[in-house]
Amino acid sequence: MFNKILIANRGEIAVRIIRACKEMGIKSVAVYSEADRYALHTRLADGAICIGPAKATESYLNISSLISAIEVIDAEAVHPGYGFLAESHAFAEVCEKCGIKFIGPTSEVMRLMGNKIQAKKEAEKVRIPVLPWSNRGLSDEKDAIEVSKKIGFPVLIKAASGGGGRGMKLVHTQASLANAFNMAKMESLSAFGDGEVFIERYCELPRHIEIQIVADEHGNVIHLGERECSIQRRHQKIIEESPSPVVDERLRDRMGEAAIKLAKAIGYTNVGTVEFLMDRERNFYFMEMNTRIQVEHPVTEMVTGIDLVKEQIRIATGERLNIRQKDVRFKGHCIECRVNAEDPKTFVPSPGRIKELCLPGGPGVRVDTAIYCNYTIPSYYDNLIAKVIVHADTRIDAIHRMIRALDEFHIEGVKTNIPLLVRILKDHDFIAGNIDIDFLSRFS
Amino acid sequence: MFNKILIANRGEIAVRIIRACKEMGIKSVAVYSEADRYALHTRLADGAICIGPAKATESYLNISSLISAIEVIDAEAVHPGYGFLAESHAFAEVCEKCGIKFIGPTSEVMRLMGNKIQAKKEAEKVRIPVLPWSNRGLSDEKDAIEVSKKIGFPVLIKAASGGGGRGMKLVHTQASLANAFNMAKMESLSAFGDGEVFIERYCELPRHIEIQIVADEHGNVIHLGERECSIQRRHQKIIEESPSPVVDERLRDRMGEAAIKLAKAIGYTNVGTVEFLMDRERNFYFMEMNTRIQVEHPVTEMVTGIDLVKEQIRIATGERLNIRQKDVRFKGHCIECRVNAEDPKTFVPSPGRIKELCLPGGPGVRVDTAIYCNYTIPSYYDNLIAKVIVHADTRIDAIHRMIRALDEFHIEGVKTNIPLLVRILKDHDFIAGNIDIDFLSRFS
Amino acid sequence: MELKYIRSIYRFLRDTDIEEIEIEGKEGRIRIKRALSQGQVVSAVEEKKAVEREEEPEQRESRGKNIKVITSPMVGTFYRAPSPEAPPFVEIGSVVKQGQVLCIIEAMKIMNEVESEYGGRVVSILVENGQPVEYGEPLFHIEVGAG
Amino acid sequence: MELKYIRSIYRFLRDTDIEEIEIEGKEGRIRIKRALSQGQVVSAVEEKKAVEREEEPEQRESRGKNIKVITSPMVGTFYRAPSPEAPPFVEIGSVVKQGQVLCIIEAMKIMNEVESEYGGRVVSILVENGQPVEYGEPLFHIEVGAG
Repeated sequence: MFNKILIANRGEIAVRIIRACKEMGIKSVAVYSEADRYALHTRLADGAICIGPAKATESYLNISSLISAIEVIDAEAVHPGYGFLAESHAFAEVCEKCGIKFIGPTSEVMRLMGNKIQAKKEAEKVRIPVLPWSNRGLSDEKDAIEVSKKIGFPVLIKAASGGGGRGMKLVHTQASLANAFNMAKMESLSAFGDGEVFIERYCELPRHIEIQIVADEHGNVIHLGERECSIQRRHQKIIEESPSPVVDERLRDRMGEAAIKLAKAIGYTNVGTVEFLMDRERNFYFMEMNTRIQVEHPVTEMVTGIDLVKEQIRIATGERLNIRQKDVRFKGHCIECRVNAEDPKTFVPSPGRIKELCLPGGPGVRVDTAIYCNYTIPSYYDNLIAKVIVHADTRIDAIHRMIRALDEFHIEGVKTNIPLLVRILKDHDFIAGNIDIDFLSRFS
Repeated sequence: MFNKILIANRGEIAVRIIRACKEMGIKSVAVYSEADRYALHTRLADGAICIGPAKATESYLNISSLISAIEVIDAEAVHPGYGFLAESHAFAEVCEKCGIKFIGPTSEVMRLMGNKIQAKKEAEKVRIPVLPWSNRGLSDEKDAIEVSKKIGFPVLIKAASGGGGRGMKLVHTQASLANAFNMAKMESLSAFGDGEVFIERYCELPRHIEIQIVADEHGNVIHLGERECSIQRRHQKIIEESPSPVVDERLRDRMGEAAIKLAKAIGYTNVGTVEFLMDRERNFYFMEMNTRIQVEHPVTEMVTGIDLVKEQIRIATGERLNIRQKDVRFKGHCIECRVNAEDPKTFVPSPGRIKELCLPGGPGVRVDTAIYCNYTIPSYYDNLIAKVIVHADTRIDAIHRMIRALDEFHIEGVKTNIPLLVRILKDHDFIAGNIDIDFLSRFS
Repeated sequence: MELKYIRSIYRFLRDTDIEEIEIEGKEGRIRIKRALSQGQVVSAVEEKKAVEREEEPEQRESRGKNIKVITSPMVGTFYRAPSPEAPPFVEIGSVVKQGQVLCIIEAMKIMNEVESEYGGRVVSILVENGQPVEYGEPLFHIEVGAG
Repeated sequence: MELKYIRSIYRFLRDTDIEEIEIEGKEGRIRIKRALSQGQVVSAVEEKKAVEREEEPEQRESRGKNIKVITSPMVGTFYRAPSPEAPPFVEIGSVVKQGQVLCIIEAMKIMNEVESEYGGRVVSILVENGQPVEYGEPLFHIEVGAG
């Protein structure tokens, strides 16, 4: 087991990792920017080291600062969390070269899955369904028009290095294709430093359903079921749950097997998520793979009883999985709501000092957060301030419990999206499980 | 189902009951004394009504105030919580007469079990083991000496209406018996208005192990396993856990069956706890029955997945149990620590304003509390300020998780017993499960 | 500015609850900020409640004149008359003696008479007939000595 | 404004609960802010850290004279000399020019020279040779213009 781990992140996920380390008897060292001197992760870790100024590019995204910090504090491993450098194969590669264990898959696998075109090709190789697509990166408009005609409109233009909806364009007619194609290329180049795009068929009103996998370094891979993450705002998930209202045991097995097949084919190690789109006929199509812990990982932890962050650390030390697929049990229903510091109507971020705080508690409620009363939320980073996670026997019980928990969540000094979350939870379609990724854009 | 419930209590248990009501769609009305105007239970309930001044005898213990409150707010039922009037058969009887549903057993059963002599007799009737005892209340010293000789020293003198160790005396020799007997009678009279005492054999270094039972109003009774509550200070439990390190499935079944037998014999309804002493050979002896929800009920909730407060309410509406004994599953290990506002060395209560507060969170941690940052803990009531409850796969994992959680519990403005709790959790004997009710008195 | 002067200001401050003071000189400007009791550093919710419950205009006004508040000694139902047919014990403007019955609070089917602690004139009745009242809830304002 | 005057004000403040003071002079303006018990909105942890990290005596003192602090531009290991055998770049009392190398911070096997932003005299060296430093950590005090 590791003696000391550096946590290359901040906020609730850094706190989450510190908690796992403490319970495992591993020393944790936090890194912080000058803006995070009084942040909870800085306070809770066994040690903390300032790595740069507030701006993320000069601190949490600064690879040489992080490596240097790891070296001076003499940590054996680094946990990247999610966001920041969590999917940077460059960072993982530097760690590998410096003899630091990066808690995640290899840099090679990260590079492969980081490119959506490569990832789709890998999925096709093992016959996982994908939406009809261009099968390659597209160089010019003509090429794009030819391909789109074959696929059939509407089509979606996507960035090869994409994520978070940037560089993505929906095109309904041939007339608007050329324009959209060039815009997507430009956006993609400026966002990811890579202008490569591809085209795939647009799926109407799909659900976003993902499979959690866990793979050790000895070739054992299991899946921990699905998470339904269709409630999104501009490609940012805000409510996640497990099980999905539309996935039964058989479908779960099929999706899980597909995810495992892909993971095995590419030599995946550590935890990861295979994302699928699902159409109204419950056909699922591989979308991409996230090579890190997800924001919504607690949803899976609550229904399976498996601590994913501890699994990550154990796997990284070379341990074998001690759970077999047939031992995985799914119990009850779990929902997670992401509480953001933002105006619930305009979605303008709302950083500032928290003057009053009362977090929800009691049975079946878990809160993962890095805020506290009198803490000032800095304006430099993400506006996720807390994840409220509830577990109950059934989906409707979980919904009632979540409404109760959000009702208790009392915060003064910053605005949050809690009123929006509560309205969604009370919505007739949401309660009936009639959701898709455009649910929120229709929601008034 | 009830439309509206009045909660005749304060603090964390009132909050706990409000949470259950909210999740069940029942309106909850809090009562508060003038000292509790800004208390969390007052804030969280759907309604709140002031019932008197700070002093408990004039507010939370004032039966006519409570009944009047129930009448004016038009509640159908009252939940007494624990403490205050929770075991007052007089209050339950007034409720019955006024047509208010008291959420608990009948006043008759409460009266019966409230008298330790009667309770022991009931247990003997159904052949549940009890320690050798006087078999009746004792009138004078001579009587006491005769009985003690038969039982054999050391003996314990106990109050018939006792609780919390008051009126209890340990006597090693005949010489000191008369004196102790008279003191016990006096103490007992002043504490409970009833001077009746009895004598039983003293059990050396026993464990306190109790069985949770759930009984509907149609004669169905199940048990939900045991709680080990041996870590006590002056008969006040401070750490509880389930399962007990010494109770295996067979012993659990036997103890559970004994508890069910007693409950059925006396016509018990709603949730209740049968307390046993266990000697070093793992023989168990009936001690008494608590006719209410216990402080430590979350321990059972976490290992069984059953919400005891919701069960209480459902049973009170006349519903049948929807769980059968064979469906009860025990999963993992749960520990509860009671965090008290007191000096960890002198145990002097430490009320006051909470200036800084950061409660533990994350996976497997539940906090039941009524405190918040900037809240002033009044000096009139109990000094229990939070229950930290953790669940994990094994006992040792639960201990590590609890240490981690208490380490995160940051509070400024009042002193707490957290340092003592952490020392106990790290104690070699505690970790080995070598505990008994005198553990803490030996602990330096 | 002499230290002596600052010292003298501070000596004055020490025995007060003044948290912040600004002085400007030449007879212009002064700003004093007091730290009021801990109860006032309370949450917005508390403040809101405090406003709702305690800062009612009638009460605030009552501080000016010699006006006393009669509060409910118990939880119950407020009745202005001994029976539905009978006239109310008092009306606004009634002059009452100390010990005179002002109303009835019914609790557990028992009628509890509430007597005036003061002699004076009833200037306001704060609760409607037949309404529930909580412990300590203001019922009447009496202008002491008036009438 | 003479240091002596500031010192006297500071000595006076030390024994009070004054948290903030503003003085303007020519007999105008004074502002005093006291730290009353519940006014301590800052967490104890923050205060502790603030004391530990920022209120070091050297630094506090440095405010009086024209003393500047050189901080570490990166995380790494602090070296006073270019190699173990070589003499240190500077010692206490050394007079340095702007742009002169003061030390090396090793990060990822790369030796990064830290240059003085000021000309003056080295009055203190705050880190031991070979010790890890974090971003922004004070390394040297330079008395500007001195020497």
